[in-house]
Amino acid sequence: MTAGTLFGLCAAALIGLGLFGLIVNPHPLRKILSFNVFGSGVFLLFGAIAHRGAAAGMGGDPVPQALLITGIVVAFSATALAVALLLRLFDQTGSVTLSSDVAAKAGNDTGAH
Amino acid sequence: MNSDPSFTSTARPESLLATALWRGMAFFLLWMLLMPSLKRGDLVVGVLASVGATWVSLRLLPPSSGCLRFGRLLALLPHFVWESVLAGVDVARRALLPGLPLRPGFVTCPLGFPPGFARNTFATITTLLPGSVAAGEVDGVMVYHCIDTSSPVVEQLWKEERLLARALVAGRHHG
Amino acid sequence: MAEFLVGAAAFILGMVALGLVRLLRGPGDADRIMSAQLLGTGGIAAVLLLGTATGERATLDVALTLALLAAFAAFAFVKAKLAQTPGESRAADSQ
Amino acid sequence: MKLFLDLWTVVAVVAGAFFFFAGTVGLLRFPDSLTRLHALSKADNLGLGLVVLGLLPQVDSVSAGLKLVGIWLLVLLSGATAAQWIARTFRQSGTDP
Amino acid sequence: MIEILNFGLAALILGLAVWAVVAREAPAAVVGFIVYGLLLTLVWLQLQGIDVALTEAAIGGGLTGVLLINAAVRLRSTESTARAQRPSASTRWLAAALSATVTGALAICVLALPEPAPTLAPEVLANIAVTEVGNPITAVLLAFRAMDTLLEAIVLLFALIGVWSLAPDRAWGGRPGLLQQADPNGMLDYVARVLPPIGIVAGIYIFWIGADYPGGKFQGATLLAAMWLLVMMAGLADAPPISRSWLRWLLVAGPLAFIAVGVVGAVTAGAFLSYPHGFAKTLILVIEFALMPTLTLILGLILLGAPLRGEAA
Repeated sequence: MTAGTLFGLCAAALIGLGLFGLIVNPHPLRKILSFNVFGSGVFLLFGAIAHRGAAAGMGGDPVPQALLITGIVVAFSATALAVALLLRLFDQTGSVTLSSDVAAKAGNDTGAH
Repeated sequence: MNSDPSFTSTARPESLLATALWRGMAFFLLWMLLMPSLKRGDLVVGVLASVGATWVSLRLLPPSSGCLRFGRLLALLPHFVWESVLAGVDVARRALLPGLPLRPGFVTCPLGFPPGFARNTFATITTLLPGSVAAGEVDGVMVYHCIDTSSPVVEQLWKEERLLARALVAGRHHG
Repeated sequence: MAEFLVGAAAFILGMVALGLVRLLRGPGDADRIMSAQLLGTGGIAAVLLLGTATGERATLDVALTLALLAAFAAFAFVKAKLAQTPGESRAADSQ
Repeated sequence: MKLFLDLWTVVAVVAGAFFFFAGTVGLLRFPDSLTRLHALSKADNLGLGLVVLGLLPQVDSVSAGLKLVGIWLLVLLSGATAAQWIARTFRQSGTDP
Repeated sequence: MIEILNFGLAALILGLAVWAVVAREAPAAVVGFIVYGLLLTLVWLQLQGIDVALTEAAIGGGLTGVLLINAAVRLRSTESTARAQRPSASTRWLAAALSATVTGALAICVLALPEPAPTLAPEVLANIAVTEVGNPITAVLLAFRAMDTLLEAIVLLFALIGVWSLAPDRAWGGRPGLLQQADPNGMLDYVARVLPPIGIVAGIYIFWIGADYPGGKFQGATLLAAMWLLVMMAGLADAPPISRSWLRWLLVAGPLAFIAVGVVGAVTAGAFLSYPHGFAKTLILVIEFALMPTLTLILGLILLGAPLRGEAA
């Protein structure tokens, strides 16, 4: 099995794992973490395909590799924004639940004064 | 904080310019090591990087905070490399041979170095030596965690301190 | 020679990966950080071995980046913990 | 000469791998966290040092060799400082000295 | 031998991903994720993507780890209530089935990829001489797909504005992050004094070498941002108040220079972001030098989070 195929299959499994964690983990931070696993799986899949495109003396197709760098940096900024939202929610309400009735109750409590 | 005067009085007044020049040269050497190229553009960016690094280092570690004497530290290097090899062998023996004694605990070790750059450097170097990991300080006295408290750790540390006092010049004040 | 270096990289990675048992078992967070540190050092060794095996000089820059950021997570972690427990923090120490 | 240098590489890299092995055993076997810290801060730093020493004859230029040594020194600095920082936190939050 | 290494890496990565998803406590999961990022760096090396490996080492191993571990420790008290809200067994089975289906479908796609693989590498090689840069990745990022890179810089800026806009009203315009206490005898202080100058030289080197060899502005800027964060973490410098005009100008300088070069291209070479003949390398360098401080500031500030303190603090 070539490295491209092996890590391509590995990437497919990572995407599944990340998706699973994104759905079943109730804590938002764990959802962010799962989302990052999901994202790295997508990047790895992209990278495996780039690796198969090795030609003209290059180890891989440079176009997807360059887009991967863009992708990693954008994924980082999305993660940072999500974490900032989460910490703000925590500072405001003292909890991080995404369940709407609990959140509404907490919001009313802080809105009262 | 009563420190042995012999550790502070040796600090000769370093002029800002001389320190800046020395450090700038060191950073440029680092650049040449990373990028051994003599093209004009590469050299210009290298000089810019060294100037930036020197400026930051002068702000973070002003000359008054103490200095290293590189030549003397280099002369001590074989000794410390050998000691850290012994440290690795020591830990490996204790990990792999179940029969060896393991008496972990804390010891306090009063040092002549005043708090600051020189003492932190000493603590970092001694953390790599056999049997001791520096673990902060209590009331200004260094505390070490030892893997075997029955061995003469403090005497060993004092010996290293005397050696290092030649290479590390403590600053006039904290930082 | 390249074959030997790759083998050594695989062996070292396998060894430090065993240390990940500490990541699973803990008991404390500090033990987990320690196993991450161990893997960081082993990972740098593996990068150096693989880079030398392939003769690709740029891998040295990857190792350099890893080395500069090696203890970053450990520092951030301890810092965050200290910020969480203001009572017992540095009061005992630096008077 | 080539044979001698290759032999040097093999010996040093194998010795380095051995210290990684010892560090892992220490991390798994030592009874408390602070003792485990010793295994971490000494054995595998030495392991990396020996690997670097072994790779020196295999690189093509002096600057690449110095870069290898520089990477090792950076890891030593961050390893030793992180170990002290963890040890101090332990001492303050856990048992008394 | 290389197969053993690759299989081991794949197995380790999968194991750590499982750990990051299922571990009981968030800090433990985050430490697992940091190790995962480090191993991904090795995978990128095995896939011949050294530029990507550098990015992963800097961002995946460095900045993301710091961001997540900080959040995990701060949110520790919320974990037990969250655990009580675990979805029902049927939901979990459904999620598992869905994930397995996605994985299966992707795996089939991976195995059915066309042979020989389509690639743009020859095209890049044929046209790289026009750009006068030696690193094909940099050529793609700043010449062939420059629009993506411009939009990326703008996305980063928007993310930072998003983070800032989460500030409480009283702290708007103030300093981001918590005030860090300086601890002059501590080890963090020591590292934060010794390491940053070395990191600056290394970061600028990684940035500069990117024109011809693996490296570039993102990786270099990440290193510089990490050093800046280290100094701020140790309490040796405070974050600037976000209302400062020099800060805001620097934040938009990179994208503005990029757009300006694009407009120059539209006038002289007939299309937005195309470079007039013979000036490609100069203009690429202009963009790179303008983007470098912008990226460093954005990456550092985005990690600090929303402003929480007034200017005086």
